[in-house]
Amino acid sequence: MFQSPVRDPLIEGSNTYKSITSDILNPMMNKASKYWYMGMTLATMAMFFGLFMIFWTVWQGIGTWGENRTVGWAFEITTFVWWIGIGHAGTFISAILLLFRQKWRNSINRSAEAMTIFAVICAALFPLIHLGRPLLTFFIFPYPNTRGLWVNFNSPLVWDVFAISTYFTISLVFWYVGLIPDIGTLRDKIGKGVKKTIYTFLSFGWKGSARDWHRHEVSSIMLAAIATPLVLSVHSIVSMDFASSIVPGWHTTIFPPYFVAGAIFSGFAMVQTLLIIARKAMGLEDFITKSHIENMNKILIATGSIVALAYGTEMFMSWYSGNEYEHYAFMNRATGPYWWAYVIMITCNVLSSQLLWLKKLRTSLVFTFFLSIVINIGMWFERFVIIVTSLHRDFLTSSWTMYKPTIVEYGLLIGTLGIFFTAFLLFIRIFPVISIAEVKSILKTGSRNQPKGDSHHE
Amino acid sequence: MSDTSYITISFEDEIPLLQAVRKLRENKEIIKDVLSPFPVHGLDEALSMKRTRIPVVGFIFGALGAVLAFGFQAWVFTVSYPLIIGGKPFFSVPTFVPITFEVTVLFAGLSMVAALLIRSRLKPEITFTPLDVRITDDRFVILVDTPDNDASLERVKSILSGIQTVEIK
Amino acid sequence: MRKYWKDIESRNKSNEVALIKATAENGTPLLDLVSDQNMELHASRRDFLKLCGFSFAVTALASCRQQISKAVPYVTAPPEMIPGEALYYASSYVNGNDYCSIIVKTRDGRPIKIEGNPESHITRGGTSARVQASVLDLYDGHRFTGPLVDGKPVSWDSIDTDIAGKLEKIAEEKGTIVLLTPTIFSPATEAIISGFLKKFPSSEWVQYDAISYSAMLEANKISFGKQVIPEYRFDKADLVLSFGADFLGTWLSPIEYTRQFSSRRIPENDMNWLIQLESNLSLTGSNADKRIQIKPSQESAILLNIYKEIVKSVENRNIDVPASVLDVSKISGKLLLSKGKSLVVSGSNIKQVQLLVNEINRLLGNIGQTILFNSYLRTHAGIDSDMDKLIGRMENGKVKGILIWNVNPAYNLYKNETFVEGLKKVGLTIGLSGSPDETSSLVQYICPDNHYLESWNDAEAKREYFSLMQPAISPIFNTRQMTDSLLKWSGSTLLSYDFLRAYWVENMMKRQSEFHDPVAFFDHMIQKGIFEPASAAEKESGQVSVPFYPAAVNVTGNSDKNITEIVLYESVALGEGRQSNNPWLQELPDSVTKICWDNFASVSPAQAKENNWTDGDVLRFGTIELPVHIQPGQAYGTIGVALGYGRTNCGKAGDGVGVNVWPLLTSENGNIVHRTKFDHIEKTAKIYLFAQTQTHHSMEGRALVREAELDEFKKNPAAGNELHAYNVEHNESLYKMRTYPHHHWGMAIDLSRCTGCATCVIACQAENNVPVVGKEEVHRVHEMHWMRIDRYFTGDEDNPEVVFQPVLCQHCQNAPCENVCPVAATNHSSEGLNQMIYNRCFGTRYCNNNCPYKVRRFNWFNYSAAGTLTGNLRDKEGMTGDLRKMVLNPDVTVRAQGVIEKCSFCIQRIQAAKLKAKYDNRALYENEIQTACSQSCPAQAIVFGDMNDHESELVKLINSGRRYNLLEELFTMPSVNYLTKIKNKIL
Amino acid sequence: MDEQFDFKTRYRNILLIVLGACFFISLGIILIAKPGASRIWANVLLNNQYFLGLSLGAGFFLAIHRLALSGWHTLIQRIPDAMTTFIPVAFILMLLIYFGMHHLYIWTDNTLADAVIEGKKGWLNIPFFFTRIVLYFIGWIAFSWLMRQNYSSLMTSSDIKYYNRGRMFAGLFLAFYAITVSASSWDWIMSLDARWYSTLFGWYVLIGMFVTSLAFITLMIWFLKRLGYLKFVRIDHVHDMAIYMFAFSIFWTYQWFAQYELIWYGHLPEETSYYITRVHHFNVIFFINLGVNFLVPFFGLITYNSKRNLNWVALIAAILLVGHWLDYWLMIMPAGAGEKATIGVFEICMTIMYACLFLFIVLKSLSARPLVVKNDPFIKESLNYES
Repeated sequence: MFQSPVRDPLIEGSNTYKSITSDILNPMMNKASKYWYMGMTLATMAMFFGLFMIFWTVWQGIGTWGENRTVGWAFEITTFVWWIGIGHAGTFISAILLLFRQKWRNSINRSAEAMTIFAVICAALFPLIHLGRPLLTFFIFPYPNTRGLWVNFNSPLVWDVFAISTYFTISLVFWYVGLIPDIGTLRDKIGKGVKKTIYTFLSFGWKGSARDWHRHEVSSIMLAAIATPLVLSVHSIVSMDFASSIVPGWHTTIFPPYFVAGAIFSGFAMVQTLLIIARKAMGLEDFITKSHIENMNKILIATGSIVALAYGTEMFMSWYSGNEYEHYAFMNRATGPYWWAYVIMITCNVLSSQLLWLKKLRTSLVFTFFLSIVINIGMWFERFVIIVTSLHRDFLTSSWTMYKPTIVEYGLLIGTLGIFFTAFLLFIRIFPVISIAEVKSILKTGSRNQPKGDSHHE
Repeated sequence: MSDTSYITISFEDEIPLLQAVRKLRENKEIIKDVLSPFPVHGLDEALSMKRTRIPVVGFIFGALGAVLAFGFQAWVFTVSYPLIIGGKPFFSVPTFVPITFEVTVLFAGLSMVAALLIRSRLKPEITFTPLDVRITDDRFVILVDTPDNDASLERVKSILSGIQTVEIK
Repeated sequence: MRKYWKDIESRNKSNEVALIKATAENGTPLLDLVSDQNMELHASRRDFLKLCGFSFAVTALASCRQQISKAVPYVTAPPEMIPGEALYYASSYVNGNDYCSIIVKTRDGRPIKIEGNPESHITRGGTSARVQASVLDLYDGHRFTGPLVDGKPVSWDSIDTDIAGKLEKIAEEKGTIVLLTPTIFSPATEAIISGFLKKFPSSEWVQYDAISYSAMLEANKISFGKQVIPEYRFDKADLVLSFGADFLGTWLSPIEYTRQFSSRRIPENDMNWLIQLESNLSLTGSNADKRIQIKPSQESAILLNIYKEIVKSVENRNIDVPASVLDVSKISGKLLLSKGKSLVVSGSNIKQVQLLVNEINRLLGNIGQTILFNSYLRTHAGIDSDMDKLIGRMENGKVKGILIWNVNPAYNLYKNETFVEGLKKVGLTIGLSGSPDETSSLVQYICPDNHYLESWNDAEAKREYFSLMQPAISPIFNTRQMTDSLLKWSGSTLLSYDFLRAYWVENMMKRQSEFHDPVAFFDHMIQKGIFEPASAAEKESGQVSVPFYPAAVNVTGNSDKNITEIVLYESVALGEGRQSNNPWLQELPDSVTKICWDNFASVSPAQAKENNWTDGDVLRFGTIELPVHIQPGQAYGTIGVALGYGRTNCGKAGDGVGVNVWPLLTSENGNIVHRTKFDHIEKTAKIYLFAQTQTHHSMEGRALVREAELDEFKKNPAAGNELHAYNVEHNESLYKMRTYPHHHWGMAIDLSRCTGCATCVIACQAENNVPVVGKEEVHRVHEMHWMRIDRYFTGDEDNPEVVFQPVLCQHCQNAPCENVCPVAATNHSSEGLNQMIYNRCFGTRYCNNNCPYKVRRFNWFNYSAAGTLTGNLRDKEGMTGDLRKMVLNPDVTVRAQGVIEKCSFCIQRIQAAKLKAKYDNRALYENEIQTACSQSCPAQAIVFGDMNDHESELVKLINSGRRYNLLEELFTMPSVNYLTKIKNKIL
Repeated sequence: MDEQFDFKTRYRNILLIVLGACFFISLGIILIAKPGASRIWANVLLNNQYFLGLSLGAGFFLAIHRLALSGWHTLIQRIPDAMTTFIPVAFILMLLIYFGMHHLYIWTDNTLADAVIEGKKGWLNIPFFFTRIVLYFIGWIAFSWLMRQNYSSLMTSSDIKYYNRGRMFAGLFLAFYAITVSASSWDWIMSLDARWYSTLFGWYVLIGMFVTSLAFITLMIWFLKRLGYLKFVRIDHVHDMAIYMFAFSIFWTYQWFAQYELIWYGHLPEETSYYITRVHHFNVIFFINLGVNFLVPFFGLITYNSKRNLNWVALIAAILLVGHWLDYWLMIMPAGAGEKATIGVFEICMTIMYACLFLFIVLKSLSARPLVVKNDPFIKESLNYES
């Protein structure tokens, strides 16, 4: 359908259906570069370091962390929320942008969804290992038992379990359904051998019939339609892990939408980080164009500004409320012993993202890459500030204390990064990072060498 | 492909494909199926395809999920094992909402995907022999359902004369 | 039927069975639990066996020897033991100079808890942290397990013959034999000792108190002709003026005084006034209405000036005295206003000071009113100079033999080196103490004494106030009561029990008319535990010797800045260090500093700023190095250091904790004074980390502890508590609130009465099996106490006021913790209790985050050996050792690693009482249920009860205008209520 | 292509007559029935907020579509464009509140000794209150004016630079709007319950506002098409409006729930006070509000076909307009008019009065220029738009 010439092209260079296929399937067809192997080694090393720390925590107890009487959650939940947040961009891109018919999403949604899945896996680790008795995790599920016990449906943590598992399942299914036609392509492109059999198996016998395409499209749209509120709900529920408490600095009604915005903010930052590397390393400049990066930067400004607005609102309300605990909690954030964390948070999230108003920076890959990392650091600190500074000085001054992380906690963060990148590196070698079919579907309308569209409505 | 009971018409591009489809249907040819590497825009209308009822399935199962989830929570808290928790009422609706919502979405989502796979007969298979390996790359194919004889082949050819096809057989 | 061992474990078990069978003669029901045929019937018992392991057998053995059946259980009759049901024995706690009349709770033959004996008119059911913790000393694996000669185990017979022979020999040679003990205030023991002295004419008896009051004794001899310490009646004094006497913490008889004092801290009745002049911020000082910081050297000058004023007005006689730094007119004015109803005390061990104090009291007519001599205190009789003399004679070889019992001069004598030297010159050295210490490691013969819970004895802490000590368990180890040894060596055939019984029948029976049959009498006495013949209330003569003018009082009130005065004090928990190997006491945070597992140099903020010392900097005084703790309220130019630390041979927990500062003590004309001077203190480069449980000391203007002054309170009972009304008005609920129709357990804590002595903390720990985590863990803010005393400083940093607030689980009706637990491991009972189901908890710690009171405790590591995983036990203090484990309360679950725990309002006691009431088919009596904390409190500041019982004391307190809830604006509706602290400002 | 709406005198007269009638009825009620000052002023405030919200929401609609380079809405953008012309009128109406301050806001009462309210004096005091009002309106009027000017220049010239400049204005409007709508809702509505606070409140109002505007735009499309205008607007455009109403009604519910649930859960008196009044005394309206603004659009617009039926969509839109009026009512009346607040003839008349005024101004400015901005670079996309 018709695209206004005002828009930037979604596909650069002169591409044909054939060239798209071969370009995108390139990594699956050829040997990996030495950079890939280097990356893989690093990632797996980090992963095993983390796995050891997990073992150590489970065996020795949570005491190996810096948490204490007063600060019951710190590093681990910070990292948990951080990962979950990152895991939101994927579905946002696939679902919400699909609903809003943002065609430019078509070449980035695949990798974003993959990222979502890996991020959620990393995140899900933490609620598990932060338990005092991780071997009893199954208590969280409402399974019938001889004592007739169920779980406490009043607890946000139970909502969390439902939310995250649902989110993971739906994202996975969504991602895979999208993959099927491309796996089909892969199946038909690849030579004989085990690989072929595997891809055949995974392709579910896709043949590209018009009816299948119709159902495929409709169900994708519908999945998008339900995934959209799902994204909102998941991080809202995560935010309620804090907001439904009565801890000053945690209990505030703005948390659900504010956390969602923050999640998308950090998620997009992570997508930027990955894609800017990927397009260079895998030579996909044609499909992941500057304007893709710019569009995502615009979303970064938007969400970044929402987050900033939320910071401001919270600050103002802490004063306006006339509640001494609220007021102190926020004063303590900015001026207390953890002021530095607050400064990092403000600089990285609010100030840096506002720079994107300048088109020059918005379209600079180097800057964007740098910024995306800064933002992810900032968002990690946002959660740290929220969690630690609120807990370490709450109601009874007698219980006030400080929190200091231990090597074990750092290890867990590094470990999940390892898991994440290991998974992502494997993914780009096994599946097409860009949805071939969807890119083809916008070749006509979205690329420079645009033939006359048949506008059959006139 | 001589044993096939239908004629296959292949194209390089979707525009002639659409023209061909319209033409064939004007001429009352029965189009068995159209195969393409990506969803061709406007093909649904051209084939005047009925809109799938997958969303309905999703709605029904979603509703089911909602009822189950809410019902279960309410039953647990009021009938099965009521516990005094934080002085809150046993039947505390606001706290039932999140889980109800999640289960609804889960049911709806999975049911729709299941429906898709079943209706389109998509399932893991060890072997698959495509009509033409290029269909998943850059080849568009129309399958016309006719007795396989030269007469009908000629008829189709004549219908599609002037439309840029790759091959008709 | 023949049994085959399956594995080592079952083999051991059958050993236990065998062992216990061996003592089956008296066939106590206990045996059924473990005999094979009943194993199945008593599955739970069998598990309990597993828990305790082999040593259970030992203890079980001990607990059912024949001897115990002579002990008569308190109240519960008939006396045989019912498995799984507690037995209570009345007894007395005597440790050095500490005394308390107690009731011992035993389960299955194991003493597991000490309660105060309400019958006693001295302690009146109160206890102290030390008393509460003493039960743990019983299970101290470091105790002597049997007689030793030169460190080698021998049999009692051989050691007896050996020693007896040697003693005879010395006696023949007219050589001196010295019996060195602390003050002995047990009539029976005194009799036994005199018997021993008779047997060996050349022998003599020296009483040595590490913390002595000899100056006071001597002064009283001069002033009143009686070398005794009078009975002080703080409850009769409207005005108490105390010079560094920490009578609520450590001075003389703190339990008694706390009870007396707090009985005058009820603003509804007439309150007393307490003025404290001191250098260290002591427990008493922190409860004072007016606290004035002075250097020790200024004390005498101030006293003289007060004396001057009083003489002027009483005898209108002018005397000139050196000027004092302090204007005393107000104080003396107040004193004169409350003649005969005031009390002046001083903690000083300088004779002249005590003379002055006596004189002031005399002039104020307090003698016979607040200071009584008939029922004088017998717990402190040691005279320091005696010890000096003894050492002298030891050094020049006069002393041939020495028997040392329960004193540790090699550690806590200020010139311990000389003592050790002297000891080398003594031929026969016999140690009678129950557990190794710095002294007993130097002697040749060790004849270990029983723990007091294993002993028969009596005590007369105050004249005519007798109490009995009976064993609640017979000796766990092969030890023998010290009096048994003495009897044996003095050729008597009697055992202490027989002697004691005979003694009482002979001396006590005639002093009562109720019983005429000796057996009935003695049984009754043991049941009651105390005997206070009517003559105690005999009229007070108040006769005083000639008035005198205290001439030579040295007043070296130096104001030299460089000279810093070191003030050495006893810590409330550890005192002179007798119980240093008690992990409970070591981990008990000091009420004022909140530091545990250490002593330190507490310096005033001003001085710290001057020398830029910060918390943890290590200072060097001569040879001793101590870390700095900046203590608001420490008098400028003084440094406070606690005695009783730096033990080197007391056991795993206590060795090497803190620094030994006894050598800093000095002697001033024969009396050991607890102070010294340093003109040069240097700061080392070292930094030291404290285990401190509270690091923020201000309330930041939050209405946590609500205070008012007495006059305000008189005008308006809700003074200082205005917020309460506001909150009650605004606390509206969005949904229907729950009600608890049957019982609704609640508590009231009167902040005016609470002195912050922290007895409740240990009581709770003992009752509820609260683990000990050790210094490192406390430093990492991982302490586990269910009950804590929050301490806040108000006012200015240099001279702050102090408020204490005991905080435990508030059992909120709208408990934030319950909402957020994903597995409903914490929820509410139908009786309004906030319950914690340990085996359902999997440790998300969300409840703790959401608890505004931060009273929940998480098992960060495997502290209790109850975890599922193995090889990860964190038990530095050996609390999970087989013997230490004996102290566990079987009614309370031992919590596993990774589980949250917290105060349960002693639900095990609630259930037990309800069950009993049900058996007797009656309603609960009022105050039938006591939580560990409320029962132990010597100040009676904590009241537990049923909020639905409108007659109850609790409800009366709740209805008072002083009542408020902690953080009530959060609408958590706690079941724990606080009553505002009312201070009586006068100056 | 360049069709123009003709604001016939007949319509003008109808509107003016109804307006007048309602005015006199309300006046009569005030004089005879004496509803009480606080109720009168609360009504003024309610309608100010409601109709100002309509026009601000319209501005928001334009701004986001501009920024997102959206094409489909190009054909209908004149409607929201016209709606923004009401803002200056709303300014004057809002200044009227000055005379009702003491009847509405308890914090204006200096005699009452309440520590919490005392603490807010720095923000809640009449001079600063009106300074803020002026600032808000200056911004809103200025930016919406700029956007409107930009359209008219797009009418005349096809130079793309105008379009891009328009995007800049949109950005400015959006930024200013996001902050000021929150702030103004704290000032005008939240401070009615002077002790109460909720950080989400501003965003909650913002979304409600947007849904209202969407509904009104939809209704206008229906209205204009019935009069035979907007020939090029096809069902696909309606479909998108329907999706919008559907989606944002759900989003509104989400915010409603987030605020209610967290306050219900935390159960802190200072927060629950707001809901206690509403749940305990205005129970019925409380749940009707939720039903009308969530259940109706949710089930009414969930199916594919229901979204593609203009009349049906218009009906839902109408219901939503009422629904969000109720929502504002719940926010304002219980605090403004006290516990005896009701919905009587007076309320209805006042609202109709405002409605006529609003319509009059909107239609007038709609008739001022062609209904289609023909030089909009996206016009072609919008013409060919299919959802």
